[in-house]
Amino acid sequence: MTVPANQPLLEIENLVVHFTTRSGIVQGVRGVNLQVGHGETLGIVGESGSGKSVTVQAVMGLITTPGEIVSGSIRWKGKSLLGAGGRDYLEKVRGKEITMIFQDPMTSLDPLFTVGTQITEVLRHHLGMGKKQALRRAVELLELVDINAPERRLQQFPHELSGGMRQRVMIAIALACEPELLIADEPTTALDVTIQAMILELLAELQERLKLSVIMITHDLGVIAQMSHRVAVMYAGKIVEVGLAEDIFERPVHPYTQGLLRATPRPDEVTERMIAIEGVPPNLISPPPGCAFASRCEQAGESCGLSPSLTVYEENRMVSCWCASKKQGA
Amino acid sequence: MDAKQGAIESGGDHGGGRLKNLFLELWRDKTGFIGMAMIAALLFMAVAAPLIAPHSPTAQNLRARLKAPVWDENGSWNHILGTDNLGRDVLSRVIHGSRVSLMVGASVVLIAGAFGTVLGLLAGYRGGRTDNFIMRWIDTQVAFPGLLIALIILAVIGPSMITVILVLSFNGWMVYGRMTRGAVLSVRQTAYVEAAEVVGCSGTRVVFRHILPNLTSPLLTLAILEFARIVLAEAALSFLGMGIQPPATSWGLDVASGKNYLFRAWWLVTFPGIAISLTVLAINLVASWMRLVSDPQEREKQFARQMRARRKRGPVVQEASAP
Amino acid sequence: MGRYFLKRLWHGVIVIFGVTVLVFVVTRLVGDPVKVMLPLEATVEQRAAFEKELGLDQPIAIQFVDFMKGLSRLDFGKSLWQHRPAMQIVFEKLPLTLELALLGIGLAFVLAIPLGIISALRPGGVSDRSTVFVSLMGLSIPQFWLGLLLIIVFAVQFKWLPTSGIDTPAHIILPTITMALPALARLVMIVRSSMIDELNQQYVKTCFAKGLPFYRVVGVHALRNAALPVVTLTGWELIRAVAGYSVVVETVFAWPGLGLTAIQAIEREDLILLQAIVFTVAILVVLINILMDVAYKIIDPRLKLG
Amino acid sequence: MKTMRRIVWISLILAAVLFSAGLVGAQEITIALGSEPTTLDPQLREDGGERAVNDNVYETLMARTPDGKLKPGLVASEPKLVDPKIWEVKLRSGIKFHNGEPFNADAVVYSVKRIIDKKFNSEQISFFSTIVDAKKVDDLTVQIITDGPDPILLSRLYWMKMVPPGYSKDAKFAEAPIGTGPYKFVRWNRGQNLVLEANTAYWGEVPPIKKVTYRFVSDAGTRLAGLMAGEFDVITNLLPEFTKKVPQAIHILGLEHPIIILNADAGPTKDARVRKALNLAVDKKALAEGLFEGFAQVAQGQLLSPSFFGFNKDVGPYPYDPQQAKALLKEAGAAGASIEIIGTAGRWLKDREMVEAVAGYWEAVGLKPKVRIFEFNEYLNRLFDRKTRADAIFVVSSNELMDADKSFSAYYKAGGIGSSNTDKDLAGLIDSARSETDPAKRAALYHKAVKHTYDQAYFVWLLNIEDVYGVSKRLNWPGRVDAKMLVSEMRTK
Repeated sequence: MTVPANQPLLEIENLVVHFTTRSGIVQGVRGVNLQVGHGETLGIVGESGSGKSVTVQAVMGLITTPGEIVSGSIRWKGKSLLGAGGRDYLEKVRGKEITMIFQDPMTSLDPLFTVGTQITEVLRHHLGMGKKQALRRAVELLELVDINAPERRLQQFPHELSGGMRQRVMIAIALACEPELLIADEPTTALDVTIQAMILELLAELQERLKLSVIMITHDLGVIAQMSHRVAVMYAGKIVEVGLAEDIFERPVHPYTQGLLRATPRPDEVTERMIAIEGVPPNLISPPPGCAFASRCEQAGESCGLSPSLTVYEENRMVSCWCASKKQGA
Repeated sequence: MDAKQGAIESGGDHGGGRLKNLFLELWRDKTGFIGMAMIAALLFMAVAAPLIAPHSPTAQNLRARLKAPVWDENGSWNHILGTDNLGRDVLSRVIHGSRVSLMVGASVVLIAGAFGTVLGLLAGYRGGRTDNFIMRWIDTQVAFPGLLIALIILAVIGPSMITVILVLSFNGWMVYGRMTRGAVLSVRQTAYVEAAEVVGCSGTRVVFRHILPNLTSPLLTLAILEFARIVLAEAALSFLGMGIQPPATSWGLDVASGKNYLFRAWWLVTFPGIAISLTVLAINLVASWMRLVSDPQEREKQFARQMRARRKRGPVVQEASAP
Repeated sequence: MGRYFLKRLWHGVIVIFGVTVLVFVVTRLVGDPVKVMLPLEATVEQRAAFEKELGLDQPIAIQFVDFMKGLSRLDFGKSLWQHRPAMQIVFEKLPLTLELALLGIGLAFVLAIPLGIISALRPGGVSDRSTVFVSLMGLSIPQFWLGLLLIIVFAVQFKWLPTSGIDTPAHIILPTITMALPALARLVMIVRSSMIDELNQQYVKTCFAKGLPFYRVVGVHALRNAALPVVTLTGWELIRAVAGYSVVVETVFAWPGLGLTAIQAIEREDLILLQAIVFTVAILVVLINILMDVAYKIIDPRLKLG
Repeated sequence: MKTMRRIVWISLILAAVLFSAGLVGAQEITIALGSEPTTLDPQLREDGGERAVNDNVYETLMARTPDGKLKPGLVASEPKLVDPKIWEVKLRSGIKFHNGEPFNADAVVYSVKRIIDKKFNSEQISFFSTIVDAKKVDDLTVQIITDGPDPILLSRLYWMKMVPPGYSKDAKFAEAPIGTGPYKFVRWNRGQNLVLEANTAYWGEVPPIKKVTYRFVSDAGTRLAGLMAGEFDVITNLLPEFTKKVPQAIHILGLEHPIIILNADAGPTKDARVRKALNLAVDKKALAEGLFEGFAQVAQGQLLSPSFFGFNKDVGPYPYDPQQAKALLKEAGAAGASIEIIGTAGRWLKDREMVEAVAGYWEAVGLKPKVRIFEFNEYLNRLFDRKTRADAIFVVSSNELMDADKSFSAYYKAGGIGSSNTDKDLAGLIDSARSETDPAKRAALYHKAVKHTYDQAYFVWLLNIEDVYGVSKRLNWPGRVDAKMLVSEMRTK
């Protein structure tokens, strides 16, 4: 199904996801709007618990009890992935057109199946490949992700590989059916720095070569800077600012984004002590009315009592903050 | 749920709050509560048997033999659950029988469970010669006829409840051993066990702090299954004259001696049988509750499912495709 | 792999030899067969003469030597109770017990997997609660009560099936069900509890993310990871069924298997028949154990076999 | 028209089938036994299962009528005592074994020698311990020599089965029996069934039932289910509770006597008043009516049934008189005495229940009974323990020879295998009775022994249990006192 060039690949509108817990309903995601275009890498950054993982898991239909998608829509190539019709469509595209890699490579692979099986089963299910053909493709995939001696690797089990190699296998699985969107949910958090750099470099190169759209979830601004074209900053279940990566890093508009950048060491600038953002992210069981960041925001005013919505601040930049829009207005 | 309540909840437990918290937890999970209440009732019944039993379990009256329960046409309120082959009151015998059955069931599960689990852990964790030795010991003992062991212990100690407990424990630990060893072998390879060792935990610490805790659910389940089997096994031994001696009685013994009356007096077997089933059910409810409490992730999922089931009548909510 | 088998078989031989000798010593110490065989009123002299004839009055050492000679030729001598070679009795009875055990436990295993999985998919749901409840009832019901109930309903009331005996294939249906139900109840509980654990694992989420069909994720990936405790319990049920714990089923259905014979041999203190039975059962137990370890290896390649 | 023809056809076929089934059915019966024979050698084992089958295949020199009276079997006339130690037996002529071997003096001599031979090690030896030899006089006359005067030799000859000299040496003898009886052996599928068929060349009246199949079902409930499902025609050891569920319940006073042996030499039971009290305390009628649903009779204060030789009509049961029991106990200063009573479970019919019931009655008169139910082997140790005798031992004695000598020498006589008294003159009475050849004098001696034991209350006499059989509607069989299931006495309606 060919998609008109300007229509985004993935559209998420007013997505709301709640978690029923003993101590009350946790509003993990409180109305997220996102788009991902062709061949574009969108970085989603935010402290842990900001709802970034939940959003992408909602896309992949991995939200299970106690979580549930309360409202909102997720469309892939214009067609909804939610609701009765959506489920069958999701099952067709999931793992084929949209794929995902997870944070902890140690537990993401099935310990009792060989690497070969875990790659070929995707190929045989989605593309109906024969056994030999799938194995040949699997070897290509392992070479694609820079794994040495791929034939031997196919017979090995996950416990025989290092963390980095297992993540590469995950990537190989994700790329098996030449997906159009790869979602990476904090792919390098569990790895040490050297491996992290190699994996990111690999992802960037693959994204370039395969004209792949990528959603990179992370809490590490360094990873975002290195990888993404556009960046969305999430806070307390909402997107507070989205824009081109360079712009965001040069001129952060939303106070939270500014605080984040101030709190992150920058190799190219020598700054005195880093300034942490005071206070703690709000309890999402009963989120404060209005702007969630108000309690920690220096520029907070009375208008912050009303909850701001994501409005266009300038070309390619949207912000969800009254003070910011006033500044732009003034 | 106002915010304050939320805060206490997430504020973590501290001292006195722990017990209150546990009870609160129990109250919220109805099945666990029912299970605990049933067990409390059973224990009370066992302890206060002489007080609450309408008749003495050994008072016999051959004339009033094999009377049907009260709801039968010739039943009487004097013997609510009817009388047995010697005219003794079935209800009183079930109440008194709880003592032996609960005692034997619990102690055998504990002894056999502990012994088997420790050896299983040792075999699985140490591997090599220890594993071989313990596994061969298990094979030998499984092949050895249980009844013969019973005869030996009987010859030494003579028939009593202790004999039954020893015999059943001696014949019953192997399954725990095997189950634990199997589980330890697979867990042995996981990262966190290697990590614990690297950090320098001593062998026993690794085994008991790291490996044992996540064996709880299969072991707990196994303990429940074994409890039911043991209570019935006690019957076979006692009926053959190796276990408890009159006037003491047990559920299993009543089931066994009621066996031949199945066609004539169905209630002799049925009521002790029901007592055994209820006990097993109660223990299972509590055990599954304990498993929930010890596994927060599962607990939340369970709670959410209940809430959604209740809200099913409310606005239909789209549910994700995964289970 | 071959070397491992040899080692296990060698261990098996030790176990079998160990059990046989153990039983020999114990029965000679505890048992006094003559007492049980002669009618109550037989006089002391008659008992002494009878004992001399059977060679039971000789010192244990000599009896042990004869026993060892016999063992080498797999000849345990004549059963005291049935007056014919003990091994002949065992070979006559063993297939019946094996048939019942394999069918019964096999049926339980085959039914337990789907039931356990369905329960594990909706823990706390209606189907889960009812399965758990029925299973708990199933394993608390005494087997003889279950057996007689089946006979009354299907053989006496409806006359669809024979009450007891082994004449036609139809004869095995009710005993198999009676053998299977308690084992099924136990297996369902274990399948359920370990499947619940596995379905919470991260790799299950990955499988769904890979877009694999539901039956493959649950039935292949999760089930294989959950299989270890299930194999253990199945093996244990099979051993118990073979090692003579199936006496109740064999008694109620007049199924002339090894279980009933073993108990009668002990009651009649037929030491020779008992030796033969224990020897055969030991071989079976060792074989089942080896099969179980092999099954472990197949399921979980990480296991380094001892 | 066509339908009419079809209906006629169908009814014809149906009639034929029913008729043949009926015919065949009528002539074929199935008997369910509690245990499978271990061997079919009639002289080797003491095995109920084997006896049930071989009673129809083999015959004995003497026989008994259904109500227990001795009558000539294979003998032409009742054997005569030609010398205190020699009995002369005249045989019937023209009798053959199933395989054609002739039944004559040689066969009898061979059979006698075979069973008393120490090498043969027969478990029935205790029935024939007095016989030392047998000699052939002529083709139809045999002399049997005993080690001393043996008044109950005739009963012993009623128990000894005659075997074919030739074929009995064959290895297959224990698997495929050959006798002279009304039924011939057909086949034995071990664990499954055993089939006999009528012996058309039988010397006596050829039995009406053509074929009998024996099935082996150890569980009482399953035997009953089989009878109710119409699979069996006769089931043995029917529990008293099931009698209401069966088409016909045949019950007849049997050989089994549950009794409690009291220790007359030590412990609280040393005092005769205590022993009497123990008898008076037990309501034996309630036991018979309640526990056995009326299928048992109160024992007559002696270890004998009315049809046994030596039965003393003048001695009746101790009445049920708890008050007198209490008085006697107080008088003997044993009001709250603790009495240990040893019993078994699952060995004899309702053994455990009887012990618990008796203990209940003793408790009701103020005693403290200590019930010890033992596994059978453990129980036997205590029964045969000569040194320390328990206060009270429950035992069920069954006397196949239906003569006082067997049970009295085991339980009444001091030094007997299960006796708990050292009463010299009682022992003297029993010994002299054994060597007394005149039946009248011998009976008188036993009567004295019975009276003496009754007065001393060496035992608590309980019941005489009836043998109860479940029988299908179509079978007619009155049952026998000696518990033998002779198929030749069975008729199908």
